[in-house]
Amino acid sequence: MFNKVLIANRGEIAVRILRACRELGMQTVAVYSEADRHALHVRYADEAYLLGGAQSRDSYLRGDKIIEIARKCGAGAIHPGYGFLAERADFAQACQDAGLAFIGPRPSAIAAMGDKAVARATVTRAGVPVVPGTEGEGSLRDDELLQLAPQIGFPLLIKATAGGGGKGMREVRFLEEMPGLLNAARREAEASFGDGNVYLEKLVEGARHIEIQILADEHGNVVHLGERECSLQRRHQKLLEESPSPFVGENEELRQRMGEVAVRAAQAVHYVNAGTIEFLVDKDKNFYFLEMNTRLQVEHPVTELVTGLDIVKEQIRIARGRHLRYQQSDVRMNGWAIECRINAEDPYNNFLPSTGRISHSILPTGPGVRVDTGVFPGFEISPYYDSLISKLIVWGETRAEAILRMRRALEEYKIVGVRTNIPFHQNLMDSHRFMGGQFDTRFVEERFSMDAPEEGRGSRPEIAAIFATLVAHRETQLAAHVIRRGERDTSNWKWLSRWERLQR
Amino acid sequence: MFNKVLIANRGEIAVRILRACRELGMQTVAVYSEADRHALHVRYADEAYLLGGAQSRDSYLRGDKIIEIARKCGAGAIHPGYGFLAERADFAQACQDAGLAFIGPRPSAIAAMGDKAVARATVTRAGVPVVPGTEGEGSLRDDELLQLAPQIGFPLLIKATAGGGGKGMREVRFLEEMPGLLNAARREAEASFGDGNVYLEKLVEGARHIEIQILADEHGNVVHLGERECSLQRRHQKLLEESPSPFVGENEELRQRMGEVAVRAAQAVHYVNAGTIEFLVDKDKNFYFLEMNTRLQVEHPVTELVTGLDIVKEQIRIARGRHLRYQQSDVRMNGWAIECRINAEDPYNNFLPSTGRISHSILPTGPGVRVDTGVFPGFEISPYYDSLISKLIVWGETRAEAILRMRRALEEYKIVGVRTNIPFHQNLMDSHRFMGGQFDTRFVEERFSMDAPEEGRGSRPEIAAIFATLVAHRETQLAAHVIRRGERDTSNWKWLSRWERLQR
Amino acid sequence: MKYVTTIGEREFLVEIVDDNTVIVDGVTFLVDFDSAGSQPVYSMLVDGRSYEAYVYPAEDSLQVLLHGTLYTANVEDEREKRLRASAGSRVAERGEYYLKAPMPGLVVTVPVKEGQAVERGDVLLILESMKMQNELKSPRAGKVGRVRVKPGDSVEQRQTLLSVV
Amino acid sequence: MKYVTTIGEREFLVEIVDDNTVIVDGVTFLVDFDSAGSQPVYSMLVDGRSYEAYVYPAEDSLQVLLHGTLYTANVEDEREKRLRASAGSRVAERGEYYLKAPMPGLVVTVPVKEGQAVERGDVLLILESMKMQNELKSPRAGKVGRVRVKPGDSVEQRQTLLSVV
Repeated sequence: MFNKVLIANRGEIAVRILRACRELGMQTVAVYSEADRHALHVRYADEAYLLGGAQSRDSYLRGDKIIEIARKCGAGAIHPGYGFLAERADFAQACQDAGLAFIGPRPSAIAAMGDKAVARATVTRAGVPVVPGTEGEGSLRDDELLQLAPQIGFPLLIKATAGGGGKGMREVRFLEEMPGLLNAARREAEASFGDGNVYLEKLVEGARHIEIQILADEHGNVVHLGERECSLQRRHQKLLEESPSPFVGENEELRQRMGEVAVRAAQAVHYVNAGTIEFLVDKDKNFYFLEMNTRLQVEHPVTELVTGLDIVKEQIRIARGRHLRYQQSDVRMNGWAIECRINAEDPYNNFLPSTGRISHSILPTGPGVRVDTGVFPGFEISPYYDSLISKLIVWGETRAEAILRMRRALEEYKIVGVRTNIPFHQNLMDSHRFMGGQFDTRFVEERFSMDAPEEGRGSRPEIAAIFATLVAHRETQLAAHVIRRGERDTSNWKWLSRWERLQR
Repeated sequence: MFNKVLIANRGEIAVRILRACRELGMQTVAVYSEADRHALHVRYADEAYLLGGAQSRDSYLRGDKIIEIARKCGAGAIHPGYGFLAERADFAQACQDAGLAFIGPRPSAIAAMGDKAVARATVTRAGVPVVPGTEGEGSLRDDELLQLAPQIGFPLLIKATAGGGGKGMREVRFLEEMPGLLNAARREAEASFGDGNVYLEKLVEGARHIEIQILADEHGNVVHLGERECSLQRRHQKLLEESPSPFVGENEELRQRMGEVAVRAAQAVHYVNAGTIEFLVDKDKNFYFLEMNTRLQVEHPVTELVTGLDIVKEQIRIARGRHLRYQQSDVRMNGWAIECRINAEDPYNNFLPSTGRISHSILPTGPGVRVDTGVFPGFEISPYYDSLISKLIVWGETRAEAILRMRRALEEYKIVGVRTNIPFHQNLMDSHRFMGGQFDTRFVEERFSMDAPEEGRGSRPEIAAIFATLVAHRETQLAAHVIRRGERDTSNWKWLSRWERLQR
Repeated sequence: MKYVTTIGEREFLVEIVDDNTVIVDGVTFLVDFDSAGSQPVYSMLVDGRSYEAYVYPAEDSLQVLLHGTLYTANVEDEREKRLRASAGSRVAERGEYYLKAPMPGLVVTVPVKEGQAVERGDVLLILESMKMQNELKSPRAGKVGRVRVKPGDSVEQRQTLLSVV
Repeated sequence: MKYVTTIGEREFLVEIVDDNTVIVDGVTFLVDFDSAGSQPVYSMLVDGRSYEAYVYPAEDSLQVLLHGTLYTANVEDEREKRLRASAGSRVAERGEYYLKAPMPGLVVTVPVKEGQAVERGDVLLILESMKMQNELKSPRAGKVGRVRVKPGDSVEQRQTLLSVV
């Protein structure tokens, strides 16, 4: 039985997993790239080993090196987190071959679900409904895909076979733009997952993205932990998740039906460990299997807060061969949880990523607030990895309480050094459609704007004018002061004190 | 019905109350002293008004000014927090006279319970057992107290009649030292509460300090929210609290019996709002009423984490005249919570308070961790107020999980700029007696040492030696570098760059 | 000291009387203004109301991020304002616009050519950074000037990529 | 560079070979040492093990706070150590001890008088700060020298209060 775990990841999820290991009394091993020497996961781990250069392909994607380190330092298990090597069946297999426990599903399940086309075929056989798309072989050539596209119908989606998280995904409105978009999607998929294969899928309009978390042990027990609402996305990147879904709401029958279908999908590939079945749900509450994420999800905390379970600890227990501690009837959802993904990107400038050193930060704290992060004041947000700075998660007795709590937490959260999407979330929390639970996967892109706050939000231009004028006034005064001294070289204050000494 | 609340306090508790108000959609008003212009409670409130100088008597104890501000700005209620004016019946009365809701009990209940001697007499009549002490009139003179002391027996405690939190408390071992200690206790009581009256109480040896949280509405409903274990104290200051108590543990019958007695004590004074009944519990599980705190306690969060209730929100609902939303049978304790009080004091130097500017901080975050704090990087810890920087609170499914989680949270928590008692808590978490739940109110002072870590804790002198040597080496190198240049005036780096420019 | 501060269509006449007094359009406010621990975060009490904002310097303006709303403010002192007024209308959107890399990254595509006419909002360049493909758009209509980079180039933050004339 | 570093009763011979190599008592360690964002917090990897510590300068020593344990370390370079050894035994606890205020506060009592003999641990002065009465104790036996403050005095941090000869 393993007692030392290597975490093959970085950022907030590496810290999250480290904490779970530590709280189970396990030794922890971090791996890091040259850009991450000062990252929290390196600082918090018991051991830390350098993988290589900042680029993922030189570090966090180097499965061979990671396995070598695990063997050398005596780690008995590897937790892959999400992204990087998390859904690579070959890596899971290599771990197994090296005698290391892979904290995740068996390689065969990753392979079956990882190839989205195979996944769809498999779950269809198990009686799970799927969205129309290019089933069968996953590695179709561009000419084949272009031929199949009109049969599926437009609009459709190009999706990365190995992918997830919106990477390598493109929306196609008509055939003519498809070759260029195929190119772009394959390039992004290659860069993100080392696999440029893509497939096509019908775009269900007005759809909601709702997913079911499942846990499965090695002894054939599978439970689901209810749903997560993930419809708030931009460019197919999730921005905000909640549990329960306001769309499922009090409809316990729908929740259980989706849960049962999810369990069936997991069983179809003899799934073990934590996983997520993503569904598209249309206005009439028909739901379609979208894909299975055979790993821990970014948004797992919302499920933790409403079920009271620690999913990462459950993952480790399962990997140690334990039986699930819960039957389906023991799983109860209590209250409401919302997660905002805080990204280093500027919502006022086309959501462009923002890099730089975090010079100052005030975290929201207090009752019902959880922050999962890998950054701290002094940490450099580099362009090498994704822009997720932290996850701000709140719990409330009701959805209304959770929203009010999220509002105050967002207002409290201060990050200086990079621009963040906190104002985006603040606007979202004030949006009447969000409050009413009236949104689909296109809401953010098509019906939400940062420029026109809805009525009811206090617009305060005169206060902003005072702020701006006082800041400008201060700078003018300071500049005038310095120019009067006739000196601008070297630091002003240093120079002034030196100048004053000379006058004595 | 009020919709704007003035918070007559500072620090973490002012922030805590502000958050509750904001999450209930209420307007918030902060008051502050000249030392607190940049405090979080001023920054987070909707409105903020200056009270006066840094000394409490010029600011946070100025009930008259606070009421005037509340009237002027249209606040309908005042929340007093803990300390300062929280247990002053005259202040509660003045609020009432000014037409302001006082978020706390009625003045009569504060008066009855606030004078510890009257309190003891009252609860005795209600059939609640009390510790032997000077009952009846609270304002005895020194000569009277000296006369009564031998009847109670030594060791005994001098306690402030108006007090709480260990302020104005002294332990007396024999009669001869009593006059001096009376003097000191009265002086401290006067400084802390503006009231120098004291009383005597038998010191129950080997006792545990266990308290029951109650909630009472204006309609006669009273529920208790289980117990808190508060035996870990130093100089009668609580340092760590947990809920449930490991001493009560699985003994549901004892818990319910203490709860019922607490409810009876509250009913004896027609108590309304949140309050706490403190008990001393001896080895044989006999329990004695110690005092009632007629206010929110510092340690209320541990009860919140195990019951899922938000005590401050309940206080506000009660003050708005609502019925309690829960009956006794609805209150369930789930899991285990521990709170460590993080104080600005040096555990390696006689716990002396430490003042200074917090230049850097990393908060522990992630699952099951809550931090309640009023400080942030850039904030100055001044000598004017108490040394509580923050409360670190964790929840776990079991006590063992909570301890492991607290350990990792303490290790993660970094505060630069002042010394803190974090190492004290780390040592406590590693102590076998703490882990085994084997401690009483004297444990910290008599059987715990920072100097002799228990076996099992990894002592790492060679690692410490490498750290020290590398830091010393760096400094030597830097100093040598500068001296070689023959210049020490002005900033080294500024100077060097200037020097280099001149050489070109 | 008197300033004219413009936010959107609105002009505010702001007079700074002393450290604690500001007159806005004839109304006097009691203010207490200070950096809140770390620039660019500022705390301000205005007649008792507590506000906190980020104030970022931008080209020729200040961006004020207040309670989740971004205001772009132009602050001019009264004298400047009068000078400018006498010199004619507001400065036209003229001159060359230089598209600079907002972050380090890899040039993926340059979908425009030198001399090509572009509209406001047209994509000028796609830059890969933080595992995302980021579209850099033209802030105004014009003609593409010199293109200084090509697909595959690594670029530094603030490096000039191309211009719009 | 060779140093002799003393912690409690133990002496470590620490040789700093280069930025990544340290030899302690003849055993070579691969180290990666750096400030962790903010002094005095340092991060160090030693043969892959990750440590974090506060290193505070104190009088003639460094205090290393590592995993909840405080180590007081004396670092001398080898040459200094040899010089000191040839000069005789360790420096005796001699000379005047100045009691300085560890924080700003109010003097409550001075329970000792000038010339009075005191033992190690005796209370020299009670200082009120942060609503607590703090006892300042003598670090060693001796006689009380000049007392520079009296009850009721407000004192600044580091102000000298009295001395023990």
